[in-house]
Amino acid sequence: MAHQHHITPLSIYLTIAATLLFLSGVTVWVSYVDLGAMNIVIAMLIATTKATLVVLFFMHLLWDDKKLLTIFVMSLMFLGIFITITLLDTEFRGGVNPEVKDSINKRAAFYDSLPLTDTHGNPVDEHGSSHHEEDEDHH
Amino acid sequence: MSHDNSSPSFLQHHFHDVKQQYETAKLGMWAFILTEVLTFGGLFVAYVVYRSWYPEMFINANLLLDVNKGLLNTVVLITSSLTMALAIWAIQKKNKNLSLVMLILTFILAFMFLGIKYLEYSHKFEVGQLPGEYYSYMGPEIAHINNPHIFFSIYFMMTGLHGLHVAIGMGLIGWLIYATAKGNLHSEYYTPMEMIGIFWHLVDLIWIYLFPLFYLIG
Amino acid sequence: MIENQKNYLTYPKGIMSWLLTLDHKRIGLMYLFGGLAFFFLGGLLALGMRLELAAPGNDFMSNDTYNNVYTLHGAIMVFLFIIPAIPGALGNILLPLMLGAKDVAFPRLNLASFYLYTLGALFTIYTIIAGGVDTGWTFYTPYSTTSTSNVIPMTMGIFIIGFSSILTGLNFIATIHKMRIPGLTWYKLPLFVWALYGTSLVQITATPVIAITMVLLILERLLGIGIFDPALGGDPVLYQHFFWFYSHPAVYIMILPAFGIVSEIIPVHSRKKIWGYKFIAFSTLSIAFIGFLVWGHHMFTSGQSVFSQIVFSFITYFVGIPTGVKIFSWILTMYRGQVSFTPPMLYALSFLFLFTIGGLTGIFLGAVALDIHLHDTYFVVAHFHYVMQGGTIVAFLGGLHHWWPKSMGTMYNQTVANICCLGVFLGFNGTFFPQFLLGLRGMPRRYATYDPQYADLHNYSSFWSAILGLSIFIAIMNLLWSLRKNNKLDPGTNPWGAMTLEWTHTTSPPHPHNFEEEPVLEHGPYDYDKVIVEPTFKK
Amino acid sequence: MDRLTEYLFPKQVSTFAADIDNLFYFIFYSSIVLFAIVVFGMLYLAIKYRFKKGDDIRLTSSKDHNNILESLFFIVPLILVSITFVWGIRSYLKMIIVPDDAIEIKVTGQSWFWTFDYPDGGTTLNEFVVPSNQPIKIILSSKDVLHSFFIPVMRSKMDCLPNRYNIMWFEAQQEGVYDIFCAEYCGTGHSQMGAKVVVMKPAQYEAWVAELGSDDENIPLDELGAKLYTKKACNTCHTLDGSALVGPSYLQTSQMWGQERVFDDGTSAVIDNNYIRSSILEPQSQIVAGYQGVMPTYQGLLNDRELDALIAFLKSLEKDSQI
Repeated sequence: MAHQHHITPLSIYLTIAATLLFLSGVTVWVSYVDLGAMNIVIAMLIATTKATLVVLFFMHLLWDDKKLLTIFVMSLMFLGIFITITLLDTEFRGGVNPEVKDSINKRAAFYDSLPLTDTHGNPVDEHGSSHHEEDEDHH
Repeated sequence: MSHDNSSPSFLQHHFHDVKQQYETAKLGMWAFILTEVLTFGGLFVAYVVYRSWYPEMFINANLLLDVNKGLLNTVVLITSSLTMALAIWAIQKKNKNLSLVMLILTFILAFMFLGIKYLEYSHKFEVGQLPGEYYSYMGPEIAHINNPHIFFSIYFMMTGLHGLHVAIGMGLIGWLIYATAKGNLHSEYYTPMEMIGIFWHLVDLIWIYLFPLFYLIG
Repeated sequence: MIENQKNYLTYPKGIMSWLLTLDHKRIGLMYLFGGLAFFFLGGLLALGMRLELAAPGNDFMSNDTYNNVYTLHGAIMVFLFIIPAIPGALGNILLPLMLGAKDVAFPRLNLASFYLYTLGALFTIYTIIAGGVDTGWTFYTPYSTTSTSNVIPMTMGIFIIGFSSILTGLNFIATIHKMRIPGLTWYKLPLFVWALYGTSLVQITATPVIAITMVLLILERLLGIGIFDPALGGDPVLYQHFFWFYSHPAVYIMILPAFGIVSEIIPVHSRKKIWGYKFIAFSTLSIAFIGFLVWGHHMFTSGQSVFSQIVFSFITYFVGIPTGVKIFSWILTMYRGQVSFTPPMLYALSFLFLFTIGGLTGIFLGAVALDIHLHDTYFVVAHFHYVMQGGTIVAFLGGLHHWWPKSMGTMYNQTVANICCLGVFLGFNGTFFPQFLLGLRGMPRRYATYDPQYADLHNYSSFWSAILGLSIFIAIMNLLWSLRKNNKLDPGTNPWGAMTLEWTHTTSPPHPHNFEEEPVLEHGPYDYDKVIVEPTFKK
Repeated sequence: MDRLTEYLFPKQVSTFAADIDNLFYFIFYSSIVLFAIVVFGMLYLAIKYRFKKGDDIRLTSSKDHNNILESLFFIVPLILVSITFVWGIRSYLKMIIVPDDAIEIKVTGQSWFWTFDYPDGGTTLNEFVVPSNQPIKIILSSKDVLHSFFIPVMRSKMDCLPNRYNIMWFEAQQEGVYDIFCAEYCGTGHSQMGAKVVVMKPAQYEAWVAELGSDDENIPLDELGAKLYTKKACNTCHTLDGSALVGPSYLQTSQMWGQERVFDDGTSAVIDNNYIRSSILEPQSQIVAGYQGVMPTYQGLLNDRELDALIAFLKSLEKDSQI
């Protein structure tokens, strides 16, 4: 019976939660600053920092058997493999014959029969006035 | 290894001791977390591929989402992660009542999360921002963009699968409340609470990525 | 003696004690008989196909019927027989015994896994009754999103069986890590356990992806989500990435346990320490890992980027090398041993012959330029049958013959078993070798009718398939016939003189709790150079 | 070697066919050597060390490794697969880099026939006419599901995707008529989705292109119809002998001329010129009971005279069958 669990101090839980909330605020704020391609990188960096905190402290992996951390890292590695290798195809199409890169029809056919709507989803006619009718069934 | 003569009631017959049972459960749980990550992984791949193909479409469709509700849900979910962690901390400290309070709080927060999601969803259903062929929203800000229904397909699938996990988590937390109240879980044996806790933090973890990926595209 | 002996087959009694059992051996047996039933069904479908293909025209079935038959043959064999058969049946029965454990880590999960398998099987049966499904087991979009056949029930079934597979996998991983008896360190594990470990890793990492892919496919049909359907802006090649990210590693879910079985049979029946234990163990893991990086070689003509083609072709060859090392190790195991030509050994030798052909023909398909000619022809059909049937199923039959006395406590007629093994070997080569030639000459696969120039080879293939089918049928009937009354072996039987825990420390059939006392490890699994274990065989 | 090639492979017609066959032989002979080592090694060891009746069960050798042998297992296959890989990629690059002077022909797969659009505007169905000794660039696409355009004699194959193009090319070196197959499963008519590639001398090809679409003016209607019946791939789904394939047989329709035909929605119509015309141009509007409505529209693929010709041909069948 002599098997002791590590008990995380309360202060750690509270600090981590506060940091997570703070970082959530930061990520929203940063998204309104236009940094071009860096926006997504920063958003992902913040998300990954948050995720790391959750995994190490809330999910206790910092103190647990390192085997468990290995399993978790493995899941990320396989996900990484899946994403990377799929992108090797989708990003590099048309490298030799450019014709094969893009789709032929840019827009799915069902859009042709969709009426323009206002911001409430109600159909508008050419002059921009909305009809307040029941939503049409498009099928 | 000798068998414990006074083996506790929660020790299953095929284990030597409590330590072995605990470590086995934890290993199994993490293997399950791995499968969860890869289940969501498939959808992440779809997201990455389509976002890199149609960045314009993603940016324009993203503007139709409600950042405030998304942020509110982030706060709710992080708080519920904290209360879940505190429930375990409390039971480790032999404080059953505090643990119960924390579990109930977690349950309520989970319910709030789903409530906010419901408000978001019902608004989108009303205006026709639906997944796939059911998409019909052609408002002025999006009408010139090709195939926004793909964004909404991925959005609904990912948040829907995540919401399903929240709902399952609520069921499990409900069971924890019952088991703790009955005294089946206590400072000597709270493995189920720890396992469900790990599951619940995973739900939080996935939302941490979903939030910026859908609501905060530049 | 026999009457006093409690064993898992007879104790406890009653149908409910089977249906609600948490005993891994009983669950394994239920898996075995479920799997064999589907093997029979899939086999009948295969013979139906060969009958249709014996002559060029629509002589036996219409195009639509043929399309249903080949789809169901593929789906049943892959998802309902080969994937669950070895881990679910033999793995379940043997794993805890080999580890000296009383049960798997999570017995309830194990039962749940079996019932998920049953539920998935019911979906498949429903699909058959409702009129079949005609998309091929690969469900390529957009055919699968527009087909009017029962795509949704079948994919639903696969989704559910996927979860069964995941639960088995994570159960085995926890079992192997945590349920070993003291002293049974990683390098003292039987190689079958290593193989199951590799298999389980693949199961838990790859299977979630097929689950989500099937969900996406179902949603594509129901809602038109536009991820895979080109008419809605989706990309059919992306579907193929999703599908093969699972289905290529799934090939290793199917073949790794077969490697494990062969690694058990050869040392035991050669009474010789296995050659290169660590090589075999680690090549299992490296094959499992590399298997995740090569799925795109199923897509060399699909229109993926040239860069992908090159990368996938390159990595594909790295699967070949550890596999080659394994084959040489198995052969060298016999060096200075005492080789007995028992039925399991004959199956293992057939495996070596057939699997080597299967593996070598994979090299042809890995070369992009050559694959473009061979892709989607009968060359591919022959190749994967040499791997799946010549490899996995032959090894499975070998394993079944090897552990039959252990798990059932009876001995089959060994002469009949040897003749059947020969029949399987000849019938198999007769059926599938001509298909390599058909493929080289350009015969595409999935054809119900074909150009008369291919008639001779098809006819030949159909003729031998009858012999193959009959041999497997008699081999299994021979096993079942041994279960007749008054044919019990002495519980102490160890007919092959094996020295893994399941043979040396428990009865045949085993005790309901596996071991009456916790076993104490005395020697490694293949210490034929240190310990003599006399074969015992008494009625 | 040549006789073996003749036995194993279809003819080598394209410029890269010989190279690919040689790659095959390289792997083939290496494999045979490796396979022989495996099988003879296995049989030799199994028989030499067999357990004979009367032998004692004894402790056996503890030999379980040999570093030199094991490094050979790594190095030899590694060398072989490296050669294979490089060869495979080099040949592949030749197969996808299209020469600049290639003629562009659009190939469209549709359930279950092939349409070929030539650069000067002509179109053929299921008959792919190309000049010899001239690179042909093929732009592939599909109108419905996946198909795969496979010409065994050219050692070339590529999937046809809906809504996206794929490219392949070849240069034929020998005149003749060769098979084209669909290699990607596409439903009921998949095994009938064949076509022919006709390789002509360049001069002949020029004449053929010039004539394309203009040779039909002077022949009688029913003969033109008979020609169109195969040329436009009607024969993939409709027989002339009364047996049902994917669609109803022409003979049966011919015999029912002037009678009512029942459709799957319960309605019916009299079989006459107008009915036949609309069932070719709008096949989905009336589906004969007992069949699946899988026929594509021929709108734009047949002109008025050609439609009349097909009708005349169909009507003539009944007469012929009575003789």
